[in-house]
Order: sequence, then structure tokens, then C-alpha cells
Amino acid sequence: MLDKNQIAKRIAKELKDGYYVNLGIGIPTLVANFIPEGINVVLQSENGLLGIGPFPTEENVDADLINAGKQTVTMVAGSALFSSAESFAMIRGGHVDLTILGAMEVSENGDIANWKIPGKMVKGMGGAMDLVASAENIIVAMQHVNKAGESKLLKNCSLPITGLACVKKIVTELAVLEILPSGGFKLLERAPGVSVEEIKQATEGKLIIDGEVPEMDV
Amino acid sequence: MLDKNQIAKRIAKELKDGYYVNLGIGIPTLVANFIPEGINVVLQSENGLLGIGPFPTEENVDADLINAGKQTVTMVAGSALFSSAESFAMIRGGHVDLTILGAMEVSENGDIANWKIPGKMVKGMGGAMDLVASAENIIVAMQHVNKAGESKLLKNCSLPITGLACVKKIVTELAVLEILPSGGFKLLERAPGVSVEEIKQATEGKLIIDGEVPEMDV
Amino acid sequence: MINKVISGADEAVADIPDGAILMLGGFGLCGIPENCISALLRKGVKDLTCISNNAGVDDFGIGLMLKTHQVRKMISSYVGENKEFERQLLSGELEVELTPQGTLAERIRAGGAGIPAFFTPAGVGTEIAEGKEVREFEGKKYLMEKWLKADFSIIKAWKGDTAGNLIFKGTAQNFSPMMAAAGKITIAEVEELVPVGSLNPAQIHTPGIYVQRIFQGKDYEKRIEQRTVSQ
Amino acid sequence: MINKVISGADEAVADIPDGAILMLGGFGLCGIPENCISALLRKGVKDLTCISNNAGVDDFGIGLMLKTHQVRKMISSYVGENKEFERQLLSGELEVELTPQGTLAERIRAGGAGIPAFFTPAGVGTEIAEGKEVREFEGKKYLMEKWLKADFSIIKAWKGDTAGNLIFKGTAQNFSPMMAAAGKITIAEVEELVPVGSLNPAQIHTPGIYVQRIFQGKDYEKRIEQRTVSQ
Repeated sequence: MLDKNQIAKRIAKELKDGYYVNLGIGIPTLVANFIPEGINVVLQSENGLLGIGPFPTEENVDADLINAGKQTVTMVAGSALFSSAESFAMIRGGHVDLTILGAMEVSENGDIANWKIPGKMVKGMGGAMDLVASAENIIVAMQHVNKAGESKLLKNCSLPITGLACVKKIVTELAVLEILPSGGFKLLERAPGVSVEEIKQATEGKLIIDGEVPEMDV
Repeated sequence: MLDKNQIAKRIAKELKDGYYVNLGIGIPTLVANFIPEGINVVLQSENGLLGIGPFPTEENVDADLINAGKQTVTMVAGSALFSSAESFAMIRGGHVDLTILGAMEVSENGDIANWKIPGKMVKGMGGAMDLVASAENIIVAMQHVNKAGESKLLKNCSLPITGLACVKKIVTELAVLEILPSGGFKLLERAPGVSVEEIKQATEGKLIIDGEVPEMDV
Repeated sequence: MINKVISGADEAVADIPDGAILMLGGFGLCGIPENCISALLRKGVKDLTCISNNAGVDDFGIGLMLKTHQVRKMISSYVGENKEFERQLLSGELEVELTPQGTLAERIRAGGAGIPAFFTPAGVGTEIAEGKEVREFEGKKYLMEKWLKADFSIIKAWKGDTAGNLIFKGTAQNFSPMMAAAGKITIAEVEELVPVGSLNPAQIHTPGIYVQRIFQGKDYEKRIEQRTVSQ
Repeated sequence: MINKVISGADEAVADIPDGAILMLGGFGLCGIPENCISALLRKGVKDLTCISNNAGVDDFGIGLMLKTHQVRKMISSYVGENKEFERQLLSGELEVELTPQGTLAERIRAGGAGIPAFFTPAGVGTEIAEGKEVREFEGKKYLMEKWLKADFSIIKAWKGDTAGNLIFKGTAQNFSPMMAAAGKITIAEVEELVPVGSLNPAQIHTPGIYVQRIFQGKDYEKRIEQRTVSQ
């Protein structure tokens, strides 16, 4: 079973040189810590920054420079600042190469639910609906099962949808899975020590196993 | 009968302090030379400049600083530069207080034709269709009759339309006329030495004369 | 150039009536018009519709106006930092229209740019698509979304000149440039008011044509929601 | 930051195929990509669709590509400075789609911003409304206009860094920022190529994400169409 940092580390292997990447709040944010050597990526923050740098030192904290999670950040050399309209023009126009975000549920055809739990306080979708509706390449970082042990990789999402048929890949504490264009979670890799059977048990939606499933390298 | 400069001078009297103004090519451009003392207006150029200044001196000519007529210009203090999308957002969004442009024909309900003569080379509408469709306040500078002596203030335009029911006021070599919301050219002022009868003769569309028509002061 | 300078926040908001539709700049607490929010609290204007990406926190930003029950409706993308907000929403005292963040930004831009409606893929197939026209272009489905406009837009910039030209700092730009254009009356408070001609025309984020009132702000607190530091 | 620097104009346009849809920045001759136009002439690529506000003059800018019959179709707002253009249009060698200038700017912006269609009042009741959907919003009529996208966008900026961030000078910005976003591949030639980190992030007009190739241009002629001077 992977911990949060290992999930982030595994996702970081999906980064390609030259990618512009939008990282959601939570585990996705951690991906920035594991960018492979020699891979040059630029992080986009939907509140208006291309080129997010590390957190600032105490002396360099600037209230006017935050990321979409409202955390104080810095800029790398070559950054650009812009308005929210320009930022979502980038997102909606498909200029961001990869979007990594969390999810409460994903369905076997790639629907994602990550913004609302009926009966609980609704906080709002923020930029999530724009991101999932626009990105060509979406990787979801999520837990395979909820606290009650129920699968979050489903036939159909039970929670209100954020976007339809948009998730391409999922990394959980148990596995790496690809969502096939024809539907279904294709099992690509197992977490170290996790059996195919355990993944089967934890997956409610259609799980596709094609030959030997390698253990992932994290 | 007014000459071109007098038409421009008369139009300049319509300027109010604080106006943002877009001046079309031809006579409208001359209006800039007659801005009344104490009246502060900002000229917008649809290729991306707010705050057009006078033509540059020979040493200050800059190929990268032109107006919509492709003439070299300067900027006044407080100018702003921007893209064509932003420029037409300004125009379309109704932020420009007054638009002054030329016309080939205007109809009694305020339709304007100023972009195309069938059978002749079509040069294109440039920004004219955006300007006339968006501006709240449009003043047209034009000749009352064409070279053949035919009226250009018509019941209906004969040339292809640039925009519908948009012209508010017209200044010609003969008169100042307002287009009433209910239709018709209301005669406001006569050019020095021009009789109401002459204006009647030169106007094909419905001319509305309400009492004494004063001679204009230019 | 036209001089748009006024004395301060109280004069800026003096004519905002009860029931007005306001846009307020800022992302979280970053770039919010602190002086004008204080003046709105002093004035006590009520039944406001506030269009703003967020609703502040319990004791700062728009959150303060929620406490005093001055807000009737919020149009926002994310409102999750605020307990009083939650209480008013659940009790029905407050109405909320949630809009995807990019759609919100674009609806505001459309309002300023004279575009009454446009198509976006955000929200297709979700509950925010209810009642909206769906149309397919080149094999993909899009929602029709409409412009947003305001009676008053209230924004904060870093530098501004007396003609209303504005420059923002860092990520404090966010929604403010579009709001400037979408307000019938736009009020800009600035950290530094400079004489006309001091700003480079190529570096202006919001041209003065969009700003009707500008004043030198004061006592900026610039509160930080998530102070994250590295060693 | 990603390095996008290439050797020059010939490398920049090397893979542009016959029949490609191009966007070319500039207003009149102001801000046109002179180096790339020369390279397109050398390369001799044919059957191009060129989206550009104007079509150059007889002996400069896109006008040169008209002379060599490399352009099959122009999408522009104003094409009136060009005799060869007129001849080809009347003889049927050249196809032209005229679009109001603001609609052209917004269609290009929409292409880059993922907005397939929007409504504008420009052209309602005119011949350019033919075949287009008309819809009323708040008592005013609007046309539905669709996005424009390009296989290659070719623009010129004043300064650019190795990551593709661009700054324009004066009114040479015009259509170029929107074209940068609307091109699958965007090529930027710059008067001055600077190291990454040399440009102030708040002053960038076109963020590097929109630019795939950048090079240091040379020998700019910057021809002036209407040299108007005062004493």
C-alpha cells in the first residue's frame, strides 16, 4: 500500500519534459516534490500564475503571491502573471498538458465526482469543473476505498458529477489504472505487496486484467 | 456651406468633458484638432491605444505606434496600450462614450451604410460594424448629397448596411440633424447662409422641421 | 487625461443603494478591496448581491459583511472558508449561486466586453447544467452561459494613476480586471496613487476607461489564509 | 523553464505543409512577422489560408505571398491596400472571408480560450449575418460567431525570453496575443531574445505556454504605411 507521498511520487513519473501542469489541492500538490531529474515542467496556478516555485522563506512571504490553495508561494525564473480570465482561457483552450487532481469517486467510463456531498455543506466547485471539462490528460490521485471500506472506483458515480468521461488514469494506494476509451479500469500496476485479488475486491467498477500485472516501482 | 474642417469643428462642440471618443477615418479624424478649451477627452484607437496624441515630429516617428488609419501617432500622458480583443471589448461593452464616423448613406431610422459599394472593389468593414453595433452615441460626419447631387440622407439605404438604427446625429456641409427614436431627420441647425428650403431639397428621407431653425455657430 | 480621484472609501461607496449588485475583486483574501469593504460596513447598505470568487473568512473580507447580514445573495465558485456563511446558507438567510471558476471569470469578462452569452464545456452533464442550453460543436458538448454585470465593481490594485489606469501585483490581479470592465461604476482603491504619466502604457493591466473612481487606500492588512514557508 | 529557442525563420516554418491554416499577427504593416514571411516565400508553401486583419501592401507583408500565389484564402477585416489582391479576388484566384474587426479579434480569442461560439451585436442586419444564428438578449439582437483556430500562428514581438514569454511594443500588439493562443503551433520572432528570468512576470503580454518556437529575428524593415508628422 502506498502512502500519500508514494502516490505523488508514482504520479510524478507520468510527467514529460516540457509539460505545463496544473496540480489540484491535496496529494496532487505533493507531486511538485517528486519531479524527476532532467524533466522540466511548469506548474500553472489557476488564480493567475505560470511557474509556481517552492514555498517562500519566512522573510519572503508575500500576501500578494499565492497558489490556488491560497498558500503563499514563490515564482521561478520565467514566470508569468495574469488574470483569472486568461488563466481559464489557458485551461479551457487545452494549453495545459496535464491536470492532476483528487476525487471522491471515479466511474469506469471516466466520470469524476469531487465537489459535493449532498447533505453536507457545499463549498463549491472552484476551478474543478473547468479543469475536468477541458483537459486532454487527467490523472486522478485518490484512495481506492473509503473509510467504510467501500470502493470509490465505481460502475457509476453516486455523488454529483464534476465532469463526464474525462479521467484518463488513476493512481491509488493500491494500483495504477487506466480508463479505457471503451470503458473499464485497466489494471496497469500493483502497489508493492498488493495482490491482484485485493485490487479486484476493492474495485466495484469493471476491472480489466490483461496478462501479468507488474508491481510498480516507487 | 461648411468645409471639412468646419464640419469637424461643429462636431467637436458635441464633446463633453470626460468623454472617451473613437474617431473614424476622414473628417472624424479632424475633430481632434478642434477639441474645445477646458474639455478633457481621451481618443481611442481600435488597434489598441487609449490616449492618441498629435502626429510625431520627424525624429519621433515610431513604426510601432500607429492609429487605426495606419498613421504614425504619439501617446499622451496616461495612455494605455492593449490588444485588439481588449480594444473591441471596450467598444462592444459600451465603454466608449462617443463614436464619430463617416458614411455613404444614412436612413431616416438611423441605418448606416459606409463599407461597401457593390460592383466596386470591396475593401472590408474593418471595425465599422463593431463600432456602429455597440456605440450608444454615434455622430456621423458626411456630405449631404453625392457628386451627382443626389441625397445621401434617405428613406432607406440603397447600399449594403453597416448597422441598423444606430446613428443619433448627423453633421453635413448643410446642417445638423438628429435622428428621432420614432424615425426622421429632425433639423437642428442650418449651416451659415443655407436655407431650410435648400436642406429640404437635399434630403430624400423624412425631414422634420419644428419651429425656427437657427443658423449654427462655427 | 480625465481626473477620477476621490477622497476615499466612504465617498466611493456613498451612492451604493440597498439591493445593489456588486462585484468584489480578490481570490480568497488576496487582492480584496479592504478599504471599501470597511466603508460598506460603516454605511450599512443591505440586500446586496455580491459577485466574488470567494466569500472571505469569518472575520475578514466579505465574511464581515455576511456577519452584519448585508448580503442577500452570493455568486461565487468557492465559499468553503466561512462558518457564518454556512449557517446563513443552511438557514435560508443567504442565497448562493455556485459557478465554475472559469465560467465565473468568463461571464464577468463577457459582461464587460458586450458579449451576452458564450459556450463553455465546464459543467456539461452536471447539476449546474440544469436549465441551460447544451449544444455540440465539433463533436463536443458545451453549455451556454450568460454575461454578468454589476451596478458597482469594487477592486483593489497595487498602483493606479489619476486617470484610473491600474497595475496589479503578483496574483492579486485575479478577477479584478474583468470586474473593472463589467461594472457600470467601477471603484478602484490602490496602494499607491501616482500622477498621470507615471505608468508605462505597455504595462497597464486595466486601462482607465474602465475605472470611474480611484483613491489612495490606507492601512492594508493583507491577511494571509495559508502561510506556508520553507526553510 | 522550458527552452523553446530555434535557429531562425527557416527552421520555424520548415514543417508548414501546403494547405495549412495560418494566423499572422499585425495591423496593417505594424507588428508583422517579417522574418517568417520571408521564410515562407523562400519555402514556397502553397494553398495557404491566412487569417490576418489585413493583407499587407503590394510589395510588403502578406502582399508578397499573394504575388507568388501562395495564398488560397484570406480571413480579414480590411484588405484595401493591395492591387494584386484586388486582381486575384476579381479573377476568382483568391477567396476572401470578410469579418468585422472586433468579431475577428474575438473569434481568435475564442479559439485560444476553448470557447466554440459567442454572441456579438456586430453585423446584425447586414450581409455578414447571412446564414448565422440571430438571438435576442435583453432586447437587443446578436449574431452567433464561431471560434477560429490555426495550424500555425506566426507572430512578432518586441522582447521574448527563451521560455516563450513575450512583450509587445506600442500598438504592435494588436492581434498577436490572441493568435498565439489560437495556434496549434505558435512561432514567435522577436526583436530581442533575452534569457529566461529577464522579463518582469507582471509585464508579460503573452505567457510562454502559448508559444512553441521562438527565435531572434533580424533586419527588421518596419515599413510605415502613412508617415504623418507634425512640425
